[in-house]
Amino acid sequence: MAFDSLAALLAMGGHAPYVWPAWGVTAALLIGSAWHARAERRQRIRELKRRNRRERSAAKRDAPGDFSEREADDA
Amino acid sequence: MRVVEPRAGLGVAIAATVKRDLTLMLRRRSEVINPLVFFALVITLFPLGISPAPALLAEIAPGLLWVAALLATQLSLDALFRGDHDDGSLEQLLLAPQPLAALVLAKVLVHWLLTGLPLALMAPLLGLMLSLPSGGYGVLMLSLALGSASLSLIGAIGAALTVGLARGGVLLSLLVLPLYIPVLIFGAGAVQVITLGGNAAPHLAILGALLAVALMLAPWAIAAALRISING
Amino acid sequence: MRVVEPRAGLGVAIAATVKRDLTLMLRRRSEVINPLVFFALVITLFPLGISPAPALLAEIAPGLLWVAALLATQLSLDALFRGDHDDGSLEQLLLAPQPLAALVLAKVLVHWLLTGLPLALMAPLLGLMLSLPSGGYGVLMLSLALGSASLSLIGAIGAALTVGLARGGVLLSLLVLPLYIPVLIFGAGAVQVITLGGNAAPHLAILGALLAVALMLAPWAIAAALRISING
Amino acid sequence: MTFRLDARGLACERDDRWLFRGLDLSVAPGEVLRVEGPNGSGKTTLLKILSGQLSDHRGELTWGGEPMRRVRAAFLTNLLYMGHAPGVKAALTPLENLAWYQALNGERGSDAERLAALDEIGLGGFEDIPTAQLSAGQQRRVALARLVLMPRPLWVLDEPFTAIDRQGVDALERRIQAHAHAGGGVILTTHHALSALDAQRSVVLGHGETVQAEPALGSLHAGR
Amino acid sequence: MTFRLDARGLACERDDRWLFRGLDLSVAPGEVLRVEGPNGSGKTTLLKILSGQLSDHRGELTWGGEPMRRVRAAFLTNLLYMGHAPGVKAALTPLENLAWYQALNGERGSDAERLAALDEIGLGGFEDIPTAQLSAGQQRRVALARLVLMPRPLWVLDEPFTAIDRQGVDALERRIQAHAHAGGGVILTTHHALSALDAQRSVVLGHGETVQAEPALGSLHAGR
Amino acid sequence: MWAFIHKLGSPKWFYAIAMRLQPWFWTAALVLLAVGSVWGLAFAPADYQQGNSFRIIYVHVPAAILAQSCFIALAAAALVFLVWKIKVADMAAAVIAPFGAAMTFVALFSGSVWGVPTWGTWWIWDARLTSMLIQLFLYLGVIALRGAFLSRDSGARAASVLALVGVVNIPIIKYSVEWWNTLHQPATFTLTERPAMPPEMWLPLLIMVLGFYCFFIALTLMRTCSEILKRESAKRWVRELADEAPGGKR
Ligand code: HEM
Ligand SMILES: Nc1ncnc2c1ncn2[C@@H]1O[C@H](COP(=O)(O)OP(=O)(O)OP(=O)(O)O)[C@@H](O)[C@H]1O
Ligand SMILES: Nc1ncnc2c1ncn2[C@@H]1O[C@H](COP(=O)(O)OP(=O)(O)OP(=O)(O)O)[C@@H](O)[C@H]1O
Ligand SMILES: [Mg+2]
Ligand SMILES: [Mg+2]
Repeated sequence: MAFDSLAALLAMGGHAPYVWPAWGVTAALLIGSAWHARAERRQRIRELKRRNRRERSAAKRDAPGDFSEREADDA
Repeated sequence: MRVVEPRAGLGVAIAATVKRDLTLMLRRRSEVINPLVFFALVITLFPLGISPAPALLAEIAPGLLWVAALLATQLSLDALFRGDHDDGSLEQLLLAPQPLAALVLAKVLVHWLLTGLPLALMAPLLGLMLSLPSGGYGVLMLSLALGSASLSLIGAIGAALTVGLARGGVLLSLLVLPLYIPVLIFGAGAVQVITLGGNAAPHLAILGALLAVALMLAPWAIAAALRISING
Repeated sequence: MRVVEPRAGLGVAIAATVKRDLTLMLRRRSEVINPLVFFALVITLFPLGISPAPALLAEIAPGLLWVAALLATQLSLDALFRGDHDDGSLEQLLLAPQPLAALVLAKVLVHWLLTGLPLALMAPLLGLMLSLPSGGYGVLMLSLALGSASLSLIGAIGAALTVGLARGGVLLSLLVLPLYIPVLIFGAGAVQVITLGGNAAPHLAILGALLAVALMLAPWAIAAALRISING
Repeated sequence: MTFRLDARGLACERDDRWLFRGLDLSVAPGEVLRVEGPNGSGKTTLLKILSGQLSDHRGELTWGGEPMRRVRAAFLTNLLYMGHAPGVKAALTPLENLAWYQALNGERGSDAERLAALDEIGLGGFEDIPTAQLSAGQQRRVALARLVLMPRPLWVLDEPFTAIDRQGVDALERRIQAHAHAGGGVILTTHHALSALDAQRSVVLGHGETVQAEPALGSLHAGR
Repeated sequence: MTFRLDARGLACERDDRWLFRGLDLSVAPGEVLRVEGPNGSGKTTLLKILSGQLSDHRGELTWGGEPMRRVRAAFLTNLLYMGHAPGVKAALTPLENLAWYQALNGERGSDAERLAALDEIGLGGFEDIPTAQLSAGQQRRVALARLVLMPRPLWVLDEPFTAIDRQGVDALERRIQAHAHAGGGVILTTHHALSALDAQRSVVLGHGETVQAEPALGSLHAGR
Repeated sequence: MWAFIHKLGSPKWFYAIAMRLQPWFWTAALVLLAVGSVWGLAFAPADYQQGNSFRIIYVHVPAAILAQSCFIALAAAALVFLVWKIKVADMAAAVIAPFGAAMTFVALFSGSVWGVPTWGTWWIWDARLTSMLIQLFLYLGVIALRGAFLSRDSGARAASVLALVGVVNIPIIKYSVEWWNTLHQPATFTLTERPAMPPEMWLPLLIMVLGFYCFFIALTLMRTCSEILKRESAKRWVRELADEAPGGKR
């Protein structure tokens, strides 16, 4: 440990106004992008589920059968 | 079918025009940041072309910042009416039963909100990079905010005059830059005075007066210019 | 009806394209003068915004001249393919049986002939106004002539990429200005070195090398960019 | 009060050649006036003059008997003009485009209203797609939706059938017919052979100096 | 050697909707193929794919039996494409416009030749006026003059009759017919009812997923 | 090898592999960043000259290195997309560009904050700083160009061309900027001349750099998968997958 106390750590030997903003912005951007990626993924899944539900009910209404015949070329 | 009487609705028309232009600009978010990036880029070019020495840069910083902001505003103006002209909606704007000057003012307002104001807010950062002496930052922002409104108004006249021409871009600069000179002199002057320790209030007052004049006269000039451009 | 065999005729096609673009530009003579006037106006703005002191101006003159010339070239580039795109002749150019890169090179050549070259020829006059030390004038012209050819080539890539977009103007600057920086540094450097009594030959040699690289790579990039723009 | 657009002694010159000269015409409620003539005969020019967009012409225009210059605002409130360019913003959706047009007219309107208009013009389901991504004919339909949405007595339509498919043309003809029956007035140009639209009057513009007028089914109003 | 354009299994998707799928078609000498369908059904898209301008599609194109990618230059030498935009420079005169088109093809041509073509397309006397000052229909005629001037076997025409007056339409139909009789091939779209043009085959594009093909007068070549 | 690349190019395969790899990278990133941060902030000794402001190095240098790597990755993805038309490469490019821009920004920001205690100024026109700034502009250009097209396919290809042109230019820019700076005056400050660091200073730095890389890879994999879900939403495998996927219930 290079510091005696938590207070000393926070003070950074007088360089707190430089060290903490630099670390803070970095952390904020990293955490922000990770959080955004997670939210984006959930959003995608949610959209897909909603779409599946919608097309199933539409298919039920129109004619029996599965959704989508547009799987022409998977993979 | 009976004749329709002119109805008031000017407020609705202005609000809708503001909303439409905001939507259009924000839908392509890049449209909004582009002038800002251009501003930053031009400011970057100067140290590269001139010299990276901080003392020299500090001396010429107010002028460089103002010239760059002016060019950024001016370039973004070319698009103000061009899109509307090309797809025929300018024709429809002119055929609207509302006073054209008011509608046009709404368009200019949106332009300033999304160009001049952000430029003013961003200028301190670039001032920092040019080692602008501290103390000048507030005046820099204020002068740019006031000045860029005049620039938008004056520039819109030029944009209106050149909208019918295939390649307005450079011609527009030509028409408009001379009119920008008073704004430039008092705007850059204000920043210079304050960094030298003087009082910038008179300069700012003149900038305000220029804006008031522009606000009164420019909308009519813009409307007239549009009528002329469409006529050809 | 029999199938037509591809015929040579590349020379004819290039010559005709050069002739067509020259005619188009010269028919609107203002198109040719506009970049020049923009150049002059920007150079005039600096003394107004910065300071009229000759010693200061002389020091920053090479950088200012080069930055202004660069901006003038760049602004005129937006129109390079836009007209052709809007009226559908770009589509036809792409469907021509000749290699697109060659036709495109012809268009860039015309652009340089009517923008870069005149700018280089006019620069000494403005240098005079900025009290550029004598001795720098030859190198100023030479560096601008060489450099602006690279600028036209690099800028054309950006112009081709943005031609399908409604408001290319400012986006084009964002794409292209960062790529201009090497040319700016060596161009302005050449003039600066010579005014400080040094030898500008290495700088000019590098400008030449940059031009050679641009000549080799840019036409393909431009052609590819056009294909993409037309596609969407 | 009903409307009435009159033109007296209209003349317009291009390249030292008269497109038309001494042209008199009028449009009153219930009338459909078709401007005919081969390419380059001056139809677009005439429509622009009649809608007050061009001023380099001779002759007099009146609206409800009063000179156009004095009643311009009133005239514009009653006019719906559609030119060669559809006046539709490519980056906005059809709904947004229509909202702006209504607002220009001082109305707020409602999305339901606009949706109904789009449905009627055959764009149901496309109301939320940026117009740039619609086909040539669909883009023009967005502009045509104004005919449904905005109640203006006088329509001036320059080639309204451009790029519209066959059913669309029929529907549009019927719409124009209905507008006239309801007491509206229409001036239009088109190179299409019209089927559903009967009883229209015509002005025929010729090449060069001559201006002939021939009644199609109505009475002769335009001539030298 | 004669030409032959084949497309096999063409499919194109827009906004998660198939414009067409599994489309097979071919054009050989003497054939006129008309692409039909309502607004937004994908006619322009199909024409751009067939002329090699769009690449975001499935399926295979061949020219004279060889894959398009390999014989692109040869194909372009044989193609004359006219899109929605006429491709005419407004600041140049009709003569200058045509001269450039010939040169793009590697030919020098002569003014006499170009004048004759303009005369034939109904623009005699306008050859020296900047195209910007011509009417909508006249501007399109400048582009159409290429049909007369440049001997290319395969024509791809997207709404060639737009803005053209009635005589013009007739003349153009006859020209297309003659081209086919002389052994050329034509692919075209139009919403006009054609009179002079007989024996054409059709591809009908429908809304959404279905692709039907119906023979108009010739034999059935296109279909799923 | 070839076959493998092509398989990887198919969205379905890429998705499967990426989703399998992803948790490992996230874990590695989390551990490395946590260890590196604590070590760097609290345990590494202070610099004898700069004192504790030196601790900025542990975010500054990883961000600077990653910012440059991202551009190379971006250009590589662009090349793969343009030449082999592999869509997954473009989806990766679309998510790499914003992250690269963010890292460039972090490097610039932490560097200029660091400059105040060490150099007494926020910014100087030093060669390395300047070329970093220009790199930020190049990133912004690629992002803006992609966004400016209405059609996704055209935007993708245009951005790819620009990324390639940019990567050709980056060495030229670096070289010219260095030339330019030495031309006028000797650099007042240098980044490179510093006494050799003791291991307890550079070890946490190494850990942080690795942590940043793992984070970058994990993020790119995850966001590319989301992009696949968006662009391939019509495919059956995507829909079946959505039915099975946990979460997103709201
Ligand atoms: C805005 C300002 C700054 C920018 C843009 C910047 C940029 C960079 C870049 C691009 C690197 C190279 C990373 C690599 O590829 O190895 C770097 C490394 C480094 N920077 Fe900075 N820097 C800035 C300010 C500073 C300051 C103020 C200091 C401290 C005095 C500093 C210290 C270092 C150190 C120690 C390294 C690693 C050693 C090396 O690779 O040379 N930087 N910086
Ligand atoms: N650039 C584009 N981006 C996305 N979708 C597009 C684009 N252009 C066209 N579309 C879509 O493709 C469909 C077909 O368009 P296309 O222009 O091929 O139709 P068309 O048959 O030529 O119609 P028209 O008769 O109106 O000319 C349209 O419904 C439109 O929604
Ligand atoms: N801007 C202009 N400047 C000079 N002359 C023009 C201009 N626009 C049109 N003209 C001339 O006016 C004549 C009439 O043009 P106009 O556009 O009115 O024809 P039109 O009847 O609408 O033809 P079309 O059926 O082709 O649309 C044309 O022959 C043209 O030469
Ligand atoms: Mg017309
Ligand atoms: Mg079409």
